[in-house]
Amino acid sequence: MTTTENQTVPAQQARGESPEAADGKPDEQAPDEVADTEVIDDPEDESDEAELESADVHAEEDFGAQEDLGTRDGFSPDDEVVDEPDGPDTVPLARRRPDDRQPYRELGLQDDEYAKIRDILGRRPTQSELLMYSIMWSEHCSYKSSKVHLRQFAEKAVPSDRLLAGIGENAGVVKLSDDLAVTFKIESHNHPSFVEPYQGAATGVGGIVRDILAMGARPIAVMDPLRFGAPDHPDTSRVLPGIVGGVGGYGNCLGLPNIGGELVFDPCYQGNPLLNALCVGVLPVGGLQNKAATGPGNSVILLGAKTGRDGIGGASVLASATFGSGSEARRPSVQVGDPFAEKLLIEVCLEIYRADLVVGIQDLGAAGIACAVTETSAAAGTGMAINLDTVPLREPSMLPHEILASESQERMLLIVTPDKEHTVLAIAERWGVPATKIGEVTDTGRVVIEWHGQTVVDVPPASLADDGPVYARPMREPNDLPLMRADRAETLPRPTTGDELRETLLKLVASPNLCDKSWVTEQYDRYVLGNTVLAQPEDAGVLRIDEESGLGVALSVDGNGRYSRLDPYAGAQLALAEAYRNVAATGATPVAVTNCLNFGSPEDPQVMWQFAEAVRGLADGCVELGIPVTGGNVSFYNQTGAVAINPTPVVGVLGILDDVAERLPMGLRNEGDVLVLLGD
Amino acid sequence: MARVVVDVMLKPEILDPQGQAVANALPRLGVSGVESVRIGKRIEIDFAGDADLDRAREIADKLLANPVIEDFTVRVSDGDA
Amino acid sequence: MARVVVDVMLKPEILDPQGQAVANALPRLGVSGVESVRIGKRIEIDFAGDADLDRAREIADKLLANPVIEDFTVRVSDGDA
Amino acid sequence: MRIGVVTFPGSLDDGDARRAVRLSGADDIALWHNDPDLHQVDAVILPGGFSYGDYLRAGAIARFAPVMESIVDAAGGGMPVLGICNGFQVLCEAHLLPGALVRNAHLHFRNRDQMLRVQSTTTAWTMNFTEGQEILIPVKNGEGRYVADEAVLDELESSDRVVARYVGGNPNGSSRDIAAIRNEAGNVVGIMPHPEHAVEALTGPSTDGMTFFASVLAHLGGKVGAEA
Ligand SMILES: Nc1ncnc2c1ncn2[C@@H]1O[C@H](COP(=O)(O)OP(=O)(O)O)[C@@H](O)[C@H]1O
Repeated sequence: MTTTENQTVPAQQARGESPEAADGKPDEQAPDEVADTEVIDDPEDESDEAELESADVHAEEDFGAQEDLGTRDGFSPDDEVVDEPDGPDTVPLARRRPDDRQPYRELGLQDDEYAKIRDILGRRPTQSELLMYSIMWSEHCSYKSSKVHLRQFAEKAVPSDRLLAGIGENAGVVKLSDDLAVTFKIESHNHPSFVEPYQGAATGVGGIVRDILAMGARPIAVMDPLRFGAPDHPDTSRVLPGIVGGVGGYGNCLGLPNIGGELVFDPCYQGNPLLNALCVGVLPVGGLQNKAATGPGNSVILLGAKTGRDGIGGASVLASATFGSGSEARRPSVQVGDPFAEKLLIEVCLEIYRADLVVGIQDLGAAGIACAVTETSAAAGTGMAINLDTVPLREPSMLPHEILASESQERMLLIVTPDKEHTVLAIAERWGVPATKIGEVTDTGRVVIEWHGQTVVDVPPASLADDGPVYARPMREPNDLPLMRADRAETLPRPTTGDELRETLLKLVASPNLCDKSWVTEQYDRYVLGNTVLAQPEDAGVLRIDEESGLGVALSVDGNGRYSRLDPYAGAQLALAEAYRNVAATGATPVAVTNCLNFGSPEDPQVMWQFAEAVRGLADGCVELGIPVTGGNVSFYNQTGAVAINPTPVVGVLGILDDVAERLPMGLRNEGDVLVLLGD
Repeated sequence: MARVVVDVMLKPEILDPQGQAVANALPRLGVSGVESVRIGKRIEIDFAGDADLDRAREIADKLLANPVIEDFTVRVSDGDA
Repeated sequence: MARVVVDVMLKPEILDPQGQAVANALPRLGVSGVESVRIGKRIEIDFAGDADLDRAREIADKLLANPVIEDFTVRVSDGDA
Repeated sequence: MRIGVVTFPGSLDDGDARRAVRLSGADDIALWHNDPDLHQVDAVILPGGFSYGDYLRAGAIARFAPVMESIVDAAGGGMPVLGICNGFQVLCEAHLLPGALVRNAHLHFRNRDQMLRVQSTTTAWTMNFTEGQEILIPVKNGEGRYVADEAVLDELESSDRVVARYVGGNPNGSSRDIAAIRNEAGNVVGIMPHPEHAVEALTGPSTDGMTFFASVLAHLGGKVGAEA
């Protein structure tokens, strides 16, 4: 649907609870084939179970609330049905005209999903509500196909006393010392980067940076694992310079050093390049922020750029489907990044954190305001009253559903107590960043949104944020796998003479996947902030965090789609092992894992099998190494027509160095040093 | 020799950070009364022979503008600039 | 509302690598007969009231163009683009 | 000794410049773009970054910041001013230095460790170098190609105002390999590469950048001594 992928994994989703499960209802989509595969093994330890139980209670509460709503909001058949001219759909209208045809399929919702929405609301959704559900319940916002697998990360996670926040938050947070913590995460922005490489990549970096910022951290570095098609394909010369330019253009302008990444060419990425971006940030241990909109009466403040018609693909479906105006040009689903605005946004947020002025904060990514207001109120179990007329717009003619779904970049949602509102607005003003109160936290348990004096949205927020559909999709080992596996490397001719060896070596050195990467890395600033201890061409980036003690972190991102194609379970573990080794080789102790899972369509059972295997492999590998997965991102539908990319789990590992002065660079240092080969 | 001018502007609904930065700077120069500033590209293509509008259009479409976010116009230079 | 267009081009003696890059790419698109390509900026200034050419010229001179490297022209938009 | 570092919205290397100042033994004073008060500093650094996003033209908007009026005045009175990268661009836009910095000839942002030859040691910021000394400091810019008309370039050369040149490859297509220039008096210097990123062995390719900061302290110390 929408092409933005910077969403977060709500706690419940990542743990894999689903309302269906809590309710004891069988999953309607339960596939026959899933039974044949041994995907979901659940070695739950006691602490995890406790967590699950409390979450179940939460889910039940939500259901109770929904039943009440049913009666409260149920439309009465006696209501007068009035034909009104085309215009924004309102809640009263939805009650009066229950049978309006709605373009839910065009918005990507299934019949049963639409029925569930009507059930939750006790009426048909308004246009705005329909759009909100369609986006929030989409694959990339709701993780509906991946949830059941991702919960292994939490279930199998080895306990760690360093973890201040794990899966379910915007990003995992790792304690470095009594005072300092770091947070890091990878995200994808694959599809937009194909459509408009420069802006797609730029806004991909912008999105992950805001995730890190939302945790209370100052972003301090980025990394960019990239995948492209064949180097000599004409379209690669459009996509590659654009993506690299966008990563550099945005990151450099934000003042974030780029400390590593990957550059891989393979024809399978021709129509579907991968732009994954990692950001790492540092925060005081006591400065962790969260997204819960607690405290009825608190102000809801929109901070940052004006809202425009960016990335609202869904809104254009509504426009053409319900207003029947075929003339309405399809809105571009591409957003343009403004790194300068983001730089200012960062400074404002950090100043606000330092003065302890916010109760809750959330970045705006996919589904913009719709997502931020429902996620923040769902996280707190509160409600919200929002007035869309107060939202600063780039185009005054925007309709309510467009305002709600807009993916305009460089915005944050703040929850602030009324006594601090003035100070927050003053700080924003000092940096020249727009900040506007758009509503209040309420105790109603409903998000109610008004536009031009009419109620256009009235929903229980958890139904969008947490209680989306969950699928255990059918899975099947790819047909061609046995054949591929039978075609073993041992059967290839080996170089036997010196000349042949020379030939092989030259071939390797010249191959685009192994050759010098400086054409790319030179476009990135690795010096800014003055704490980069290692960056390219090293295997891991190393950052100094504390100038006095020398405390620092090492980071590496790795992945290998070809290995994963042959064996996704082992492929994910190899990616993990490589990143772990790269970090360890600097002298750092690896402590935490993030990941970005780039796969084809989850509706293809063979892709779903690859996905399940990769997740299982990564989760098991983390148990083996004794470090937890703290967060990540799933990107499905990476395919051209029916052909999926190689399954590409990209794994990031973070390690700690007590003193970065002790780091080990990879170059040979002194003449006479002894070389030792470790392992086999 | 003939000159064709291609103007490439961001579509009206697309954010223009450059224009915005300039608009915000104007009050500091003592300039008021400006409602908005948009910044795009002006491209001058000099043909050896006659001005070839179709060719220029093709160049604009393939190389100079990304139709996803930008609109362009093509015209023979009338010496306006 | 009235629109003034400011066109800013690099002075002819200053190398325009962007224009050159486009010119060099043309043969690959099968386009020949282009002698040169220059890329500059087109800036649209919308005034709340009447188009104020003097004011626009002042803005261009102080801010939009750097006279060391660029020339500019200012005109009221005739809807040409 | 008090050395001010200006923060414009979009400045990025301001913290690094302040660190370098501290490491040189001076007090680092943060100056704010909107505040014309220079807070009794003895010298000013305009740091690297993308002031105001550098969207129109690098340095074009920053030139109009209130702090710049004070700096232009102070520079006229002999105060040492160093513009690094974006700061160099601002100095040119503010006409404290001649010429302009335009888009790199290869059209890309480029970050590499760069050899420079110091040509002029008669400036407040380079007096501790020896003439012809080769140093290694990072360069990183997208609009770092120095241009000026031939007459200006000739004049810069003949009056010893080319402070440093790129050696071992020109990273951006700068005219006559120019990496840094000075004004006539020698108190104002603009440099494209980043001395503040070469002040610690741990994080930089060398510590050659330190000499710029040591120079200005020597210059100021000498002046204070002379006045006393
Ligand atoms: N897209 C990229 N962004 C930033 N750094 C990159 C990127 N691609 C490669 N690098 C860096 O270039 C260096 C060489 O990369 P690579 O050859 O992939 O290393 P290796 O094969 O040893 O993992 C590494 O330091 C890596 O982090």
